[in-house]
Order: sequence, then C-alpha cells, then structure tokens
Amino acid sequence: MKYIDDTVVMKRMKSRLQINKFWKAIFFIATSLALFALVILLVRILSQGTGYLNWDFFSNFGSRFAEKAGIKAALIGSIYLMLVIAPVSMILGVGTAIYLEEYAKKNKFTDFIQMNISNLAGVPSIVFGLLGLTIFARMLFLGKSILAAGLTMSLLILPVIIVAAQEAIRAVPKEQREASYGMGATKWQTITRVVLPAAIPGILTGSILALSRAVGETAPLVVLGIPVILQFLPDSLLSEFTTLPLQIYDWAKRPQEEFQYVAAAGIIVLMALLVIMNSIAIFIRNKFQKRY
Amino acid sequence: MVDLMIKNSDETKVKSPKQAVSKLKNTIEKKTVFGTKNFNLWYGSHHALKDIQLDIKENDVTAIIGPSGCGKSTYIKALNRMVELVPIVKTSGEINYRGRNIFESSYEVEELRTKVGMVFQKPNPFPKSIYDNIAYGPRIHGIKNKKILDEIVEKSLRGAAIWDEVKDRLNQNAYGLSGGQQQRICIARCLAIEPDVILMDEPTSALDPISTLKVEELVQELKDNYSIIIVTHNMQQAARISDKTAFFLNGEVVEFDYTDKIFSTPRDGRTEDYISGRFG
Amino acid sequence: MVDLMIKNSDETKVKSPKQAVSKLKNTIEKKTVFGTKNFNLWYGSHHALKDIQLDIKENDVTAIIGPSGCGKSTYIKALNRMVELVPIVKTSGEINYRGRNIFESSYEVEELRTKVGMVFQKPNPFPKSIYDNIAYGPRIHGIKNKKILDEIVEKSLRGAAIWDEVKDRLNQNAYGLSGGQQQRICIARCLAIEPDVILMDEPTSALDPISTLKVEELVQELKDNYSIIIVTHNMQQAARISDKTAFFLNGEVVEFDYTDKIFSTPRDGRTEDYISGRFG
Amino acid sequence: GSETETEDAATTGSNAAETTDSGDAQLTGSVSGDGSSTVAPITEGLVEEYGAVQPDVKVSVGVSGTGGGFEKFIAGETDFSNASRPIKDEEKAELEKAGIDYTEFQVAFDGLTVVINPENDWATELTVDQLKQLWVEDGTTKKWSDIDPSWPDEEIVFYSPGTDSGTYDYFDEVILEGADLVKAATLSEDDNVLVQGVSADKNAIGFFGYAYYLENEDKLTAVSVDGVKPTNESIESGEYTPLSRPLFVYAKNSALKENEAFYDFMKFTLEHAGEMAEAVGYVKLPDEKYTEGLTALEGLK
Amino acid sequence: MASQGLEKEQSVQQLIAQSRNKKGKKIVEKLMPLILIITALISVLTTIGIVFTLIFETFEFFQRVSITDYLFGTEWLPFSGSEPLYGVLPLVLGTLKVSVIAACVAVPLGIAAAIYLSEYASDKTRRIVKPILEVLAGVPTIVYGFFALTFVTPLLQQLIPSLKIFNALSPGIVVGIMILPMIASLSEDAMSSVPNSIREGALALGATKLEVSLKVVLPAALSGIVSSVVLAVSRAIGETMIVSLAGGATPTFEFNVTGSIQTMTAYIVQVSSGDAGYGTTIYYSIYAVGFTLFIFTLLMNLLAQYISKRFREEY
Ligand SMILES: Nc1ncnc2c1ncn2[C@@H]1O[C@H](COP(=O)(O)OP(=O)(O)OP(=O)(O)O)[C@@H](O)[C@H]1O
Ligand SMILES: Nc1ncnc2c1ncn2[C@@H]1O[C@H](COP(=O)(O)OP(=O)(O)OP(=O)(O)O)[C@@H](O)[C@H]1O
Ligand SMILES: [Mg+2]
Ligand SMILES: [Mg+2]
Ligand SMILES: O=P([O-])([O-])[O-]
Repeated sequence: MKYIDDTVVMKRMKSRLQINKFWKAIFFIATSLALFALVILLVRILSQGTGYLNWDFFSNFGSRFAEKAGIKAALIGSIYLMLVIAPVSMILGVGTAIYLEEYAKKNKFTDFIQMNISNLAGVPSIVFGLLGLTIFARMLFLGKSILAAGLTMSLLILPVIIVAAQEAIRAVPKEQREASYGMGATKWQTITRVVLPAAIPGILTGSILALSRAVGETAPLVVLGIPVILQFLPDSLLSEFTTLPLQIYDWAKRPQEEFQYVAAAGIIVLMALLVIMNSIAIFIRNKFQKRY
Repeated sequence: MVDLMIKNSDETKVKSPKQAVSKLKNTIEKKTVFGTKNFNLWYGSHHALKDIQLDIKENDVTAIIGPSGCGKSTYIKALNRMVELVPIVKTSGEINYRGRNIFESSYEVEELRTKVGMVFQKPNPFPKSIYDNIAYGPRIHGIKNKKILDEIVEKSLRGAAIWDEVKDRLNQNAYGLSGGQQQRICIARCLAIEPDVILMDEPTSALDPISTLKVEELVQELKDNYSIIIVTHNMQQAARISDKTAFFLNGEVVEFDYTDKIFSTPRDGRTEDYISGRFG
Repeated sequence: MVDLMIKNSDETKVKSPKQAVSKLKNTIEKKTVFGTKNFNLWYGSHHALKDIQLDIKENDVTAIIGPSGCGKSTYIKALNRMVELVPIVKTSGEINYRGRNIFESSYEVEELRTKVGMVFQKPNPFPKSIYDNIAYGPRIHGIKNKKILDEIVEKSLRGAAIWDEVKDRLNQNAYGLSGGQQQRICIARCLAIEPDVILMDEPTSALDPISTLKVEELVQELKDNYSIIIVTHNMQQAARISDKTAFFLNGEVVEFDYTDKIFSTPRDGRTEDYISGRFG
Repeated sequence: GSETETEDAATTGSNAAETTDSGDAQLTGSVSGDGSSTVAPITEGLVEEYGAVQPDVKVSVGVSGTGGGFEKFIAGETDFSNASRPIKDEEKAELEKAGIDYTEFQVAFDGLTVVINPENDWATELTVDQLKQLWVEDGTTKKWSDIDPSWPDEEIVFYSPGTDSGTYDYFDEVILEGADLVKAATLSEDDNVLVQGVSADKNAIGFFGYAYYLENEDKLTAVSVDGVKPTNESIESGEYTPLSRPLFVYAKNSALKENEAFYDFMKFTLEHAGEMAEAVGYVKLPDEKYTEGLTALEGLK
Repeated sequence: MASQGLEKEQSVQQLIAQSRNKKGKKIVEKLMPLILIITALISVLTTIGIVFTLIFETFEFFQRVSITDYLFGTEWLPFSGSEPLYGVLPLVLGTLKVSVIAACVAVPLGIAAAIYLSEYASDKTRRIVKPILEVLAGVPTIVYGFFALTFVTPLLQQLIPSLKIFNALSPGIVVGIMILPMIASLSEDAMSSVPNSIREGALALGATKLEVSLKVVLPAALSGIVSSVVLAVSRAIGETMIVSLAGGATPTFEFNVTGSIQTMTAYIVQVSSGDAGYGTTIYYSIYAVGFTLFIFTLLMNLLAQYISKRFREEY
C-alpha cells in the first residue's frame, strides 16, 4: 500500500515553496534591519561631527571653547592604553590558552578554570572597574595611570582572548602536531614552531576584536577616576592620561550646544579607529585563511 | 616468536631455489628491529591490541593489512609511542627497538622518534615553505649551520624523488603542491633526520593512482637503507611492495608471513576471506 | 545510447539460458529512469564530468566504480541536483529523469528529490529520535496523522531490515546506534517517502564487515521495488550486488555494461587494469 | 599618592632657589585633582590658561562628581578636590583618619536656576515657600492650580538633576529643608536632558546650574525667586538667595607645602577663578573673597 | 645509515647525537608548563579578586542595612534625607525591563539573521555581512547611549506620546541592537557547525531550505543558539552606559516601560561619578549592588554553560 500520495505531494509542493520564499524574505529583512541600524547611527554621527573634523581637532588639547577643543590627549591616551593592553592581555591570554589546550589534563581543575573563564567573560565591565580601583589603583599604588587602566582593561578582555586563542589552537589539525612529534620534537618545540605559527592569525583576529572592545569601554574608567581635563601627553606608563570615550562622554554633557558636535566628531574618530582595527582583523583573517 | 618464524617459513612452499636462499638468509642474518612481545593496548576499556607477537626485521618492507578498525594504525603508532598522545591509552607487554624496551620509563620518546620516522595517511606538511618543512627536523635537533641544512634538504628531497619537481621553488609554501607531491615532501621531511625505521600509515590512500605509483616506487628504493613498516588497505599494494605481511583482525595478528605466502596460500581461513574481498 | 546498449549486450558472452532471457527482457522492456546526454560538469574551472552518456534502467542495481576523484560522487549527486549545493558548479547537457530534463529551469529540485532518494557515504541521521528521523520526510510532505506516520515508520524500518533492532527504542536518539544501524536508519528514512530511485554513495565504506553484509542484502531486496544506483570503491561489492556497472575514470565513463561482463571480459584496457588492482 | 610626593619633592628642590612668589620661573611637576562636574568647566579653563604660563606642569583633573572626588581625595590620590557643596562630616572624619589636612577655598558662585517653559506665563515669579510646595513629595499628584487656583488645572512635570549631584543636594537642603523631592520628577545626571525636557513641555519646571541656563536662555524662562531674578549681579551681590551656592576647591596642605607646582597652580586658580567663572557661565565672588583665599594660601606655603 | 653526501662524513644522526642532552632544552621543557599554569591562574585570581573586592564592602553594607530589607524591599531611596531605603527590587526590575525588551528585539532578529546568513546567504554575503555586524557589536556603548537618548527616544515619542524622556523602552531597544550581532554571530557559528551531511540528508528528501533550517538545523544547533542568547542577555544585564544615559535615574517598582527607570549598573555609575561621600552607606551600597549584579550574570553564565553542556548534540 502506498502512503505517500503523489498528487497530494505535488499540490502541497507549491505552497511549501511559497512559504520558503516568504520566510527567506523575512530572514533577509531581519539581517538588513541590523545593518540599517548601523547605517542610521553612522549617518547621524557623520552629519553632526564632520564639521569639526580638521587638523586642529587632532592637534589640540581639550578646551573650554568648542572651536579650540581637540582630541590630542584622548587619542594618544587611547593608543597608549592599547599599547599596554595588547601585550599584557595577549601574553596572559595565549599563555592560558596554550596551557589549557596543550598541557592541561582533562580533570576537575581544568574544568574549573574553563568555567571560570566563561564566567569572567560575562562579568559586567563596571565590576572590573571596581576591581581595578581596589587592586591596581589603590593596593598596588598605580593610581590613575595608564598602567592601572591598562591592567584593568587587560583583565576585562582576557577571557575573550583566551577563548579566541583556544579556538585558534584547537583548529590546528592534530596531524600537524603528530608530524612534529614524529620527528622527535619536544612538546615546547612543537608548540612554538608548529602550533603557534599556524594559530597566530586566529589569535590576532580574536585579540584585535577584543582590543577594539577595550578601546570603546567607558564604565571601568569612570570608576577608576581617569581624568578628562588635562593638557599634556603621557610620558610614561605611570602618567595620567585620558581616553576617547571619556572625552566624548565629557563633551556630550556640556551645556554649550556646539560641544554636542565636538562629541560627534570625537565619536567619528573613535569609530574610525575601531573600523581600522576591525579591518586589520578581517585582513589577517582573509590573508592567512587556513590552507590545510 | 623466532621459533614460530622458522616454522612458518618451513611450511612455506618454496617456489624457486633463489627464493629459498634469500629466505633462509633473511631468517638467519637479518637483525630484528622491532620485537613485539605479548603487547596489549587499551583505549580506556576498549582492548584495541591483543597479545601482539611480531618481529620486524631490518631492511624489510613489512606490510600491515586488515579491515578498518582492526588496530593497524594503533600498532604502528605504538612503535614510535605516538599512540601515547591519546591520554586514555594503556599498554602492557613489550616492544623492543633494537633490543631495548621502548616503554621503559628511562626511554626518551624524542630519542626513539628521531630513530623511527613516520609518514601519515593524509599528507601533513607544515604550512611553511618546502625548505622549512625539510629543515624542521634537523633544526629542532640543533642543526643550525645553513650549509649543512642546505645539503640535508637537497639530499632528502632527492631521496624522496621530488627534488627535480621542487628545486626551483623551495621557498614556496608546501600547500601549493599536489597531494602526491605533498606526501613525498612528508617522506623527505622524515628522511631528513636519517631515521633507522620508517613507519607509513596508509601513505597512498589519499593519493591519485599516478602519485601512488611514485610513492610505491620510492618505498622500493628506500628499503635498501631503511626498514619500512607500511599500513595499507590496498591488498594489491601490499602484494606489490612488501616482503612480509601481517594480517590484523580485531586487534589480533591473525597471520604474519612472507607476502607471497600470505597472498598465495594463507594458513588462516579469515586471511583468505579478507584477501578475496569477502569483507572489509 | 540505446543502440550502444544493445550492441554491448550482443557482445556479452551469454553464460546460461536463463541469464540470456533476463538480459533480453531487460533490454527490451525496462524503462529508462535516468537518461544522461552529453552531460558535463565543472567545479569552477575543473572539468569534473566530461560528456557523460549513460542510461539507467528501472529496477536495476547500477554500480558506479572508479578510482578516487574520478567523479563518481559528482555524477550521482548530479542525478538529484545535490551537486548544486556547491556554488561554483556549472553544468551543460541533459539528465532526463523519466523523460524530463532535471536541469530545466521550471523543474523544482524539491520535487525531484522527493522522487529520487539518497543514501550517503557517512551515515547522517538527524540528531533526533529514530522515529522522528523516519517521519521527517512524510511530515514535510504534510502527513500529520499519527497512525499513518506510525505505519510508515514501521514499514520503512522493516524495509531497511532494522525494525527488530530498534522497535523498542524508537524514541531514542539515532546517534546512539552503531554506524551500521545508523546507515540502515538513513536507508529507512529514504524509503519513508517512497522514492522511485535510490542513490547510494559508498553506503558501506564507513561500516564494519557485518553491517556491510546486511546493507548489501538489503540492496538486493530493495531492487524489486526501486531502481538503485550505488557508488562503491569495493569491486567485489559491485560484482556481488549490481546488475550493471559503469567504470569512471578522470570524469569519463570508460565502460558501462552488465556487471559480469565488466568483471570477466572488460573491453577497455583501463578497466582491466583497475579491476585487477593495478591502480586506485 | 606617595610616589607623586617624592617626585615632586625632587622638582621642588631644583627650583626652590629662584621661585620666590610669582609664577615667572619655569616649573615642572604634576598636579592632580578630581571632583565636581559643576566646577569642572572653571577648572578646565584654568588648566588651559595655566598651560600657557607653565607648559611643563602637568595638571590633570577628573570629573567624578563632588563625592567621587572626595573619595579619591581621602584615598590620597589627588592634590585637590572640586566640590559644589561644602565637605560633609563623614568625609571630614575619613580625612582625619587618613591623616590628610586640607584647606577650603571658594572659587565662584553658581546660581541654581529654576526654569520654566517660555510659554508658561503664570509661574515666572515664585517664593521659596511656593517652590517648596511645588517640589516636596506629599503623596499627591501636583497641578499648577494646587499652588495658585488662578493657574491652569494641569499636571506639573518636574525635571531635576540626579539625586547624587551637588546641585540636587543643595536644592534639597535649602528649599526642601531635607524633605524628599517629589517622586514624579524626572531625574538626570545630564543637565542637557533637563534643558531639553523643560523646553519641550509647557507644564514643565526644573532647576540646574546657572551656566546651563545662560547657554539656553532663548529656550527657557528663569523664575524669579522671592522677587529676584538670577543674574550675575544679583548672585554676586548675594541678593539672589537662597539659591546661589558657592563652589569650592579643597586643597591638600601637605601637597601645597611640598609641591611647588601645585602651590603655583592654586595661586593661579585664585587669581583667575573670577574671570574664568564668568567666562564659562558662573558668577565670580566679591574680590575680597579671592584676596582672603590668597592670604590663606600664602600661609600654607 | 647512508650519509655519503654530507661533508666531514658525518651523518645527521651523529650531528643530532652531538647536540642532544643540552641542558637548556630540558629546562625549558620543564619550566614552560609552570609559567603557563601561572598565566592560567591569573584568570582565577581575577575572579577571586572580584569576589573579595565586592564581598568586603558588601559586608560593611549589610552591617548597616538588613539583608532582608535589601533583598525584598520595593523602594530604593538611598538619597532620601529623611529615611533612606535600600530595597534592591526596583533596580532589579529596571534591569530586567531593559534586558527583556532587549531580548525581545535581539532574539528574533538575531536568530533570523543567523538563519539567513548560515542557510540562505552566499558565502560571499556572509563574509561581508558578518564583519559588518561585528562592527555593530564593537560600537562603544556611550555612542549607543546618545543614540538612544537623542534619536530613538524622540522617534518613539512620536509613536507613543506618553513616553517619557527617560524610559525603559528606548534603551531596551538600543541594547537589543547592541547585542543583536552577538546572537546573530554566535548562533550562526552554532548553525554552521551543524555538519553539512545532515543538511544534505534533509535536502535529499525533498525538503525546502526553510524546512531544513527550522526542523533540522535549528534543533541541532539549539544548545549553541540558546547559550548565545543567554550570554547576550547577560551582556544586556551588565550594560552600563546606554542605560545610564537613556534610562534615567528613578528606581521605581512599576511595571510600565514608558517611565524613567534605573538599573543596577546605572546606579553604580551614578554613585561612582556622583556626590556620595566616601564611607557613607551609599558608598557601600554600590558594592552590594555590584555584588548582586555579579551574582546575576554568574547565574546567567552558569545557565548558558549548563545548557550548552546538557543539550549538546552529538553528530
Ligand atoms: N583515540 C582513540 N580513542 C578511542 N578509541 C580509538 C582511538 N583510536 C582508535 N580507536 C579504536 O581502536 C580500534 C583500532 O583503531 P585503528 O585506528 O588502529 O584502526 P585501523 O586498523 O587503523 O583502521 P583504519 O583502516 O580505519 O585506519 C578501533 O576500534 C578504534 O575505534
Ligand atoms: N566541492 C568541490 N569543489 C571543487 N572540486 C571538487 C568538489 N568536489 C569534488 N571536486 C573535484 O571533482 C573531482 C571528482 O570528485 P568526486 O568527489 O566526484 O570523486 P569520487 O569519484 O567520488 O572520489 P571518491 O572515491 O574519493 O569519493 C575531484 O577531482 C575533486 O577534487
Ligand atoms: Mg588507520
Ligand atoms: Mg565520492
Ligand atoms: O558633579 P556635582 O557638582 O554635581 O557634584
């Protein structure tokens, strides 16, 4: 006996195909909507801020006059901050990832570390601010320095980097490791000469994305009490400094309307920085796409 | 095991006087490279190798055949202790390499593996230049002199019959090569540390017929200088290139003998079934 | 193409009167399920199938053999347009299913695939219960009645010779089964929509000998109701279960004929080389 | 702040010989402050101008709010703290515990300005009592007619600075005398939002710093309190009471002694705070206040 | 072994033997795991640091305010001169309102976008769109904050006249936009890691793409999708600047979304950038709220991990 009636199947086929088309459109619209939000955001900011983007804006310190206000200190400060965060978070993150992926045995302790890392990833940034204030600024006497802020931010993005590095390391085929061990290489030799070179693109991509999150963070810095008003560039890791998001936040709260536009100009610079960092990440990802 | 070997070869129908002589010579003169005694291996609770007895002789090509999952790869990986990379592995019994038990705690795996090279099923060059691939082994063992490295690279690539194809592009990434070339690069990489034994785990199964042929020819050439153990699921291949063949089934050695003997008059019914394609 | 067929079968050495009669019957009566005319397929610039001419008949088991990379999977996947999932694929020529060109723009793939079922190399059940796996096909075609579904599930599982093994655990996840059982679940899933043709791409290559045997027996049973096209790299398997065999090499059909003819007196030297294990 | 102190001690040493009283000599060193966002614009102007006089002195000022500033002041992290209210007893106690001596300097007046929508023509003049009546939480929904029956029978919409700001504190203290502010009020830490809210709603009333009113004079009407409109003159003269409040800088005595640069910056502050206050929308103190401050500063050197 | 080629008639194995047993190699081999385990422990120390920082001050807070008042009180009036009240529920409710609205925006859109990217879009589209979405995820939250306050709120006020300047709706939607890429991207990852063979199995039965997506891929990737949602929501709970700027500063225990609210994070920002004196109860209260927040996100994360472990599909 036949259960599947061909004529019924064919009749239903049309409507099934139609439903498929309909939902495809819905899914497409949903995707576009997300992109559309980005477009609105960008258009608004660009239309407000481009007027204030000129050389003076980059070469001036903050000012009480909107026309003279610049982001020199904030931009340089953000870049300095990154210079602390990048090595610290990457050394810690990649080290942890290597330990977990290559050395750690599968046991309760490893599970615990792993769980701890995922939990840290979800801890609100402002809580990291409280941690940084207590440990780095006060207990270690680092004050409101680049180092204190950098270490705080490093811990904030550490989980993200660890997870990215773990994935990159895991993606190195085990055949590569076997080939190395098969020649009598030791574990550390295999890690440094085979695993890491192959995993570097993935690690970098993940790290840059994490770094760009750190660059845009405001809340922990507010808690640390990072200054906004300063007229000098940092000269050491222990110098005080300011960052782009803080400067923008400060401008946006000013009474004078012109400062809203200055803030928008600051946002453009910040977004440009982020887009540059993201593009580097994408470039690395595409350039070194796995070949095995 | 040696007794068994002699008994086996006694049973063999000798086909020609020359063959008989060569076999006799083998049995008497050839040194044992790997002596496997009562060797057992478990993956967790899965008993993957059962009481293996197998003596592998110098300068032989020894083929290991058997259906999927019978333990061929496991056995060959035990010979250079690669199998220990799987954390749940447990072993008992002995595998003696040149008379010394490789599972002795004082035996450094790195030392063993510099002596016992391995070529894998899927070509697995490093994503580096061809040159760096070959120089990898010597370098990790502390050879830094550029001139010596150059010589080693050339010699190894020649040894793997691929020098002419790649000599002009030593600095290009090895992944730009075809699968067959990649596999020969892997063989060259293995030759670069001049091992004593070369283990090959289905080295041609991912290759096209022509590349397969090239690798087979290469194996024949290499046997003058190396002892070679090759896992294959292609019985014709085993017949073509090996001196001796071991037939594994369900983690046991069903039969181990001269290749022509195995393929012409196997003692065990299961061997016959397998060879005639009734399963696998 | 039909001419060619007749010519081929003329050349065949007829071994028994019964066979002769059946063959004659075939040639005369059997309808063509898939008619392939000047079919070409490219992956980007790689010409994977070259000018294929092949007529596949109703209720035959047609085996496709050939070395790795020769285009077997590509061809079989072209028959249900699965190959189109690879975005760079381009085709020319025709494949007619029951007389209609499946590459016609008005031909809906979903319709084609309801008629032409497929079993893959690696068992690929859905990560659902056994029952839901089988019921998936009927459900998407709008059958909701629980009683009918129950019947279909039972009938399909019986048809795939696995009912007794799983009838008590229909609600368990299909991934709890062994590879061989999973593969029969996939066959049952395919039977549940009562297709006209079943395509099988090396359905036993991931299975152990015993499961292989079961699937082979099943294929023999199914051929009464279905036309079956099976890709295999195991020549003994092709010889054991198929009525006709096509030998592919480098994207071309070297030879297509009755299986016994192919394995006893192949016309083409390359076929003979392949069958005798000289490559592949 | 221990390392700041040692670092500064060194610079003081090298400059001690030539610096006598004025800021002519080139100083180096660093000064750090934090605190009120109300005071911040004045400080920013001062820092900017001071940079022209002493380019090698690094002055950094955070804007953590009066309370946040004091927190850092107590922790010894800053040399001075800006405040839009006088220091609280708890803070005094903490400072004592931490062994920090400090001096309070007044730098300007902020006239807390009560504003209404320009379309509102009935409530342009309010008494302190009416203000209290308007703003105090008494469990009812407030309408203009509750205050004066001749006013519209419409619900009042309240806008107030955030509860954790000095402005709120001050208003709460002098107008509500400690009672709770009406709960229906929209609170914001961002004064621009208050401006926006009041200027968009006919029935809105709000209050915030004088500077925000000055910037948005065209969109808002300032309410006369007890008959006095907030202007530079009325605030400076003290006529605009009780809603004009002093703004403070609290300086750490030990830092004034040890850190020449800080002393010099404070001196500059007191000398220029008045004009800077006017420039950014606050009101300067009577001149003698600054002189008093300078004298006090002198004594701490 | 053959060694004719090399100069000095030395075989490679001899060279190797010479350089063997160098001490350095062995020490490195022993030392590195130790160094690496220390780096791994930093993450544990971070958690310990967080917990301790929070616990000490929280403890001080509970010396002054009873735990039951804190946990079950429905009024949060720390600045009240007459009688300060520390009932955390209004802050929790504010946080929940924003998170729920954000989830309502981000979950359907995010999953729909994930389905589109993973099942319908071409490789090229996916390669372009995913990084763009990542930019969206990387937009600094203060930018979103002003976007909510100065664009979304006025826009919504045109539709809903009763909407206050500060409300839960607008920051909720914007937080939703912020976490949308996270859901889309992680869900897309989960869906594309469903093996193609399973997809092919369904397509070969004549299923349409929609049927494959909804009935095969989605269930198979469910654990990944659900944990991406939980993670994104936990991100929404911890989001600070958007809600500080656009949510307001009025903790209320009401269930409407058109009025001003305050979230736990916004309260911490308010106090830490505000006026409260050091050593006051208010000062300690931010640690108590921070601790509460920490517990919330911890629970969410544990839930996400539980889901992805418990419901991980095997294929
Ligand atoms: N890492 C592992 N963990 C657990 N079991 C394993 C592992 N590797 C292999 N096994 C099991 O051990 C048995 C032998 O496996 P092995 O890989 O040696 O087979 P094989 O003969 O090489 O098969 P093939 O021809 O498929 O390569 C199999 O049953 C396999 O499932
Ligand atoms: N997705 C693809 N993209 C590009 N080339 C492909 C793709 N799939 C297959 N090919 C190429 O097409 C040719 C035929 O492949 P096909 O998979 O049909 O071989 P096959 O005969 O099934 O081999 P096997 O026995 O290994 O399964 C091969 O050269 C292969 O490299
Ligand atoms: Mg194997
Ligand atoms: Mg295939
Ligand atoms: O920043 P405040 O002046 O409101 O303390």
